[in-house]
Amino acid sequence: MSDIILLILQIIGYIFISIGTFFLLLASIGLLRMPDVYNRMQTATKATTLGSLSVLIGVGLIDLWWLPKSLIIAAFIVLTAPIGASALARASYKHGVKLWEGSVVDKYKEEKEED
Amino acid sequence: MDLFTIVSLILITIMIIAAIIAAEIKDLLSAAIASGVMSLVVSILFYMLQAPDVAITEAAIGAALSMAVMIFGIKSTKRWEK
Amino acid sequence: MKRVLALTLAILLFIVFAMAFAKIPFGEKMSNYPDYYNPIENQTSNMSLPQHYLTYGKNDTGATNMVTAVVVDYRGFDTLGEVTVLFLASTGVGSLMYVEDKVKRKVRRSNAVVETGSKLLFGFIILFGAYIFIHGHLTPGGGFPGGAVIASSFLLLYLAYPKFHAEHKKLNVSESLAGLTFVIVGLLGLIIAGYFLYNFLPFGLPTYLFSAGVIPVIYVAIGVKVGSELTGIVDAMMGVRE
Amino acid sequence: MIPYYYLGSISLVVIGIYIVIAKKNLIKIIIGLDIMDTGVNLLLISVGYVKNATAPIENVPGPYVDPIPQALVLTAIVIGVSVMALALSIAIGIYKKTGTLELDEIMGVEE
Repeated sequence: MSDIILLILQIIGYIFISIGTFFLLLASIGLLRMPDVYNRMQTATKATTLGSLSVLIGVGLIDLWWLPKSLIIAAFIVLTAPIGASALARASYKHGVKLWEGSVVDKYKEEKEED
Repeated sequence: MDLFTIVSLILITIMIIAAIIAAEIKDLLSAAIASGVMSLVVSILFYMLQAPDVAITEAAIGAALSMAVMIFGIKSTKRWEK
Repeated sequence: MKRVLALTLAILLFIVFAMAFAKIPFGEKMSNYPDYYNPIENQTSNMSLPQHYLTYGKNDTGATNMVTAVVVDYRGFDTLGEVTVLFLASTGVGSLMYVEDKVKRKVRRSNAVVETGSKLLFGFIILFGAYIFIHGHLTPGGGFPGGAVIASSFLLLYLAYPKFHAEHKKLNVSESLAGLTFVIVGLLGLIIAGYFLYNFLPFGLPTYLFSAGVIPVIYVAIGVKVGSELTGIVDAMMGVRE
Repeated sequence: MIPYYYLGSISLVVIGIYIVIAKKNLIKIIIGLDIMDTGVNLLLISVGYVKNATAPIENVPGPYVDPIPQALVLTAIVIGVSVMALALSIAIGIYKKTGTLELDEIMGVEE
């Protein structure tokens, strides 16, 4: 009985890992295709966070001994990746990197005009 | 050619390229960041050479503290090399 | 002209170094010496030094991590000297970067995400650094990496909050107390057994947290010392900000 | 045939020596010293490596790598960063006094 449960967990884990690698592939394609810094940064953080999270959960499900460790690593990725991305994007905005012509929202500029 | 050889050859190539960039670029900030990249790659090499203690130390110091100290130094002097 | 000369010299040096290191084997097993009389073990032996450490280290020191055994126990006096070098360097940085007229530099506020996130992460990073140096005799790590991790957590606070300052008096007190602990443990060994840094506490069972005698005590002291010194260096290099 | 790890670390050392000789900017020279430091550390660790061995932590059986170079390098890295901070603070002091970081201009200002 427990063997069947372990097998099902393993299959679910492999599915998670394939989803994760798919998102990592999408992130790297986006890194090559996107037009400006901010779009590239969005693909490099959002898709990569989701991809590495599902890879970590998949590894934890395949070998249950690793589950607590991989959950802790996942929590730290969730905590740190957005902070670094926001700091980098803000720094490049303040440094004067131009937005792409097709972008529609510029919240920083609106905030400056309101002041 | 086993996996160890291939991975370490790739990492050593990245390391040497980062060191050459740090040597030749005129922007000192970029040179500091290139030397930080070199330290990070070297810490992975330490881990592959079965030295986990040294790898932890190099990752914490070479990639974070040393680069930060260098950037503070560049901030209070000039950024561009003549 | 100077560039060409330097490049030629560099290539020549590269060839000389490469010829010198071509004879040293990479990744081979540690070779034995010819038989010699070992006065400490009172028998003939053919072990090289690392083999001796790896064979007898667990019984000699009680530590599981042999790097820690070499750093703190076999070469403990060297480590005291190295910590002194570190102290001198951080004192030098502090005295050179000291400014009397306090030129204040303008710093922009960082945004809310960075501030909140670094406040959350700061405690976790300090906890990780403490874990590294408390378990230095069992798992990879020890005082030097742990101190570096603690200093990098303070660096995070310095970067996120423009007005943050670590209190110099507290840094001084923790640094001097840690140095004193190291020397006092060494002197206690001298009093009890006649050797500086003698391991006078009971070894306990290997792979348990309370084992290896004085090694964890000294490594915790080194961790606190390295952490406060590197934080002091970061603080001094940061300068006065407004 | 020289092992590739030795070649990599020797080239780091040589790049550092080249920077120290050819460049005139003080901070660039400090970066060169840092690169040299890293190269020497990598060389020491790779001399101590043993194939198919594990890290010298005796929870696991098996042959271990040489612990002595690791113990040397562990302290050398921490001392390296503090010495680098000392050198940088001296460079900042020189910049405050002379207003430049280029070596030949510093020699001209000094008189």
